[in-house]
Amino acid sequence: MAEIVGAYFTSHVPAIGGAIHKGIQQEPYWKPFFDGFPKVHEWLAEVKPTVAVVFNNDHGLNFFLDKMPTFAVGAAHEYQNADEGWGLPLYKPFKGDPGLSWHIIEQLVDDEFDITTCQTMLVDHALSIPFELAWPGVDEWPVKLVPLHINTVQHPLPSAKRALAFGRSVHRALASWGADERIVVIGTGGLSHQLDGERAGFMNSDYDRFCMDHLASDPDALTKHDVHEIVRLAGTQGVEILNWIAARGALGAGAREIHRNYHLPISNTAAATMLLDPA
Amino acid sequence: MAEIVGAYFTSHVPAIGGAIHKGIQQEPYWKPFFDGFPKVHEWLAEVKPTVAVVFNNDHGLNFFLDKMPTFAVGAAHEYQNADEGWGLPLYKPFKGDPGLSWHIIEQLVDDEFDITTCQTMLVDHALSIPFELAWPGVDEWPVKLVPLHINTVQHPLPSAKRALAFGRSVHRALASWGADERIVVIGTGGLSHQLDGERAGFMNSDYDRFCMDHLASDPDALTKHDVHEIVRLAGTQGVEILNWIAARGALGAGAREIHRNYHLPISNTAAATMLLDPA
Amino acid sequence: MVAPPKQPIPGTHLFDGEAAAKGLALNAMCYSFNDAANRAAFLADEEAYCAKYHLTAEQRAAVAARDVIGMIRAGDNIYYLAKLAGIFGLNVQDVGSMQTGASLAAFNEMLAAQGRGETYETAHREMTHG
Amino acid sequence: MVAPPKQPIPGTHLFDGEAAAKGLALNAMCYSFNDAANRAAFLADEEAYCAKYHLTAEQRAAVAARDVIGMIRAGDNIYYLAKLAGIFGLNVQDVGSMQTGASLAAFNEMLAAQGRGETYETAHREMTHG
Ligand SMILES: [Fe+3]
Ligand SMILES: [Fe+3]
Repeated sequence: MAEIVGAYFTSHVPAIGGAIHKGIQQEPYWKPFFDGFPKVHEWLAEVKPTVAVVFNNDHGLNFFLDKMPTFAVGAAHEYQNADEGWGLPLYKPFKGDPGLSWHIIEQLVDDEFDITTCQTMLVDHALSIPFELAWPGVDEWPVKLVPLHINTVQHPLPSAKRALAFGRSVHRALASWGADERIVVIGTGGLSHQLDGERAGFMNSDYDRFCMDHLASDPDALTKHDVHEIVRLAGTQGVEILNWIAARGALGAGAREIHRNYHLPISNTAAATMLLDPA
Repeated sequence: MAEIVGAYFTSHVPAIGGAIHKGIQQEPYWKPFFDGFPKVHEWLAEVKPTVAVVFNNDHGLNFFLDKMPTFAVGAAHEYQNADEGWGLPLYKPFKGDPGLSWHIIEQLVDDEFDITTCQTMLVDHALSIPFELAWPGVDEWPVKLVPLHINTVQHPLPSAKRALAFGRSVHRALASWGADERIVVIGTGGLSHQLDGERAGFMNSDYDRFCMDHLASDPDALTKHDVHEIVRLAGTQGVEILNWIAARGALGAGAREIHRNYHLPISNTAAATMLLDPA
Repeated sequence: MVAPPKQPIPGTHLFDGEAAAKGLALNAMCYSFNDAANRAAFLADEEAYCAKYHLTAEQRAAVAARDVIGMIRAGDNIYYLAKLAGIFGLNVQDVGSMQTGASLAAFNEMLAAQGRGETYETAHREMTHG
Repeated sequence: MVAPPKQPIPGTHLFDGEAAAKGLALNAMCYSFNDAANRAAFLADEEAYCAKYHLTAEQRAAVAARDVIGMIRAGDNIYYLAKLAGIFGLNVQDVGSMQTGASLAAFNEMLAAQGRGETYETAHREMTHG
């Protein structure tokens, strides 16, 4: 049987990729953010995951408005990173785990989630940057990947309540997966930030702390705000907290916070990194 | 406020389009099927719909396995028919009703349906043939269109119970639509047929009659079979009954059967046409 | 927990995740046949066209042999397959005849028999055993 | 019945159905910029490239003027817009400065002030009124 070894959460701001590319992680602007990662590396070395189940959101690379899913599940043998329009260097390909993908898909449809399945799927910085932060400079990613996508682009978005239920359904699938794998759950994006509109530059550390304080112990607390309220509190792109909420659901009922780093600003974003153990 | 004027159901076998194209509706093979339509034309002339909300399934024209949604909702200004690979003549374009589409989308997401939204969408014979049967030879379709797609291609499919709930959520949207429209609900496809495998040619009039007998009075009876059981009873493509079940949900709680025609075979299919009034 | 696997349905190949994963290359090729230019390219050079889509050996052999059941076993979905069948000028009765091993006339008679009220089982038995 | 419309959030343009319907042409053009060849084609002949995507007059004017808020008002989504901004060499601080009407330095200072523990409201007030 598979074992869920824990959950890793991090912001995925594109500029982080730029900083890594330039090797300026120790410069004063970046150090407080990258200082959150030695602990992540230690933890990963200890829990030794073999598969990553990643909740993230596409930023206009794989999905367009012709077919914009609420929830999508990748079921590919391999996932490629691709140019997002900025001509940045591409990340290594990601090996898939189609068996686990289809097992999750069966569970989700059985639990009445109306997912879109993707036998081919490009992944963007929302996935590649958390991987590069977790396993910097490796020749090959040490985990297989099942990517799950949540619509944070076009309203109506799924509610936080629905996102948590989605994650909990994924948990049921992971808990019954027969393969001998060590599964790390990953949630990416956030925390508070707003890129568009006259309120661009908005961040809100009060709300961010509320989310981080309740993530392990009481994730249902994060579902008391509807999406409109989350936009008000977290910013238009701060709705990426939905990825964290779903990932928290996938970890299982109990959880214990073992690491937290929070620093702002990183680009226009309040950046955070957390680790949770199952409990 | 909008009014739901009733529901129209019909099979959508591609060969029907061929028969219309050749003008052979009165030949012995085709007459028993087309004899079901004068009553449909009378009824439409009487209830005068201005918008059609159509539950149907794509057959590999608009959706591929890279992004295969469970439920999709069109939100385009116009929908085009296109070559499905057989080089057949194309049908006229279909005018959309994006306002109603987005109203339905808001309701569905509010009711926790995880839909895929489509601002552009090609429609295939599952939509064009029921339109041509309803309004033969018109210069322009007399109704605007909101197309809804249900996955009947790739298992796991949504359950009949989920399809009925999906339709009922659409009903809530239609019942609260403020525009002065007359809405006809349409369900297409089926009834029993199987195109693939050594059981190709399978039909089952007992199950088809069970579905038709309960459609108006007790649609929940159709949800007692899981999808696997429906495949067994109706054939691999007979699962298109999901479109009928969802459309029945969208009509509203009460319904009265006012017309039924059933004839087999049409191509490999047990073909049926029904009209229901709201009750 | 997902319900335990269902009883197989005789003569029926569910297009599920396993089939979809297996059939992706062939389905992608068949999906391309919505475009008339691609149909022409296939007809002009079948070998090159199949190579472009990286069909598996099993898929290539089934296509070369016009073996419909072979394509289904190799993960093709009937809706995509129908577009390839269209290139060969085959309709769904032809495809039915090929899959059941019956002549086209016998397959059509099996359909017609169901239209006269026979069950599929009876009509199928008559088709198979004359 | 869907909940009644929410209170607007100041300075915030939700990318909802209305915006998505309005912005489709512009978003389609921006989505095309994932491809380097399309970025080059836009730079080589902006007028022709915009014409190919049938931008509305409002959208074309906003693009011509590099008016980010104008593009958002015309239905552009920030994630697609960011790809166009990339062509112009603008990062998200540049885009923030353009939308807030503050200088780039003042916008960056507003972000940094939040990093020092000021609320957005305070930092924003300082940015606006010096
Ligand atoms: Fe993001
Ligand atoms: Fe069909």
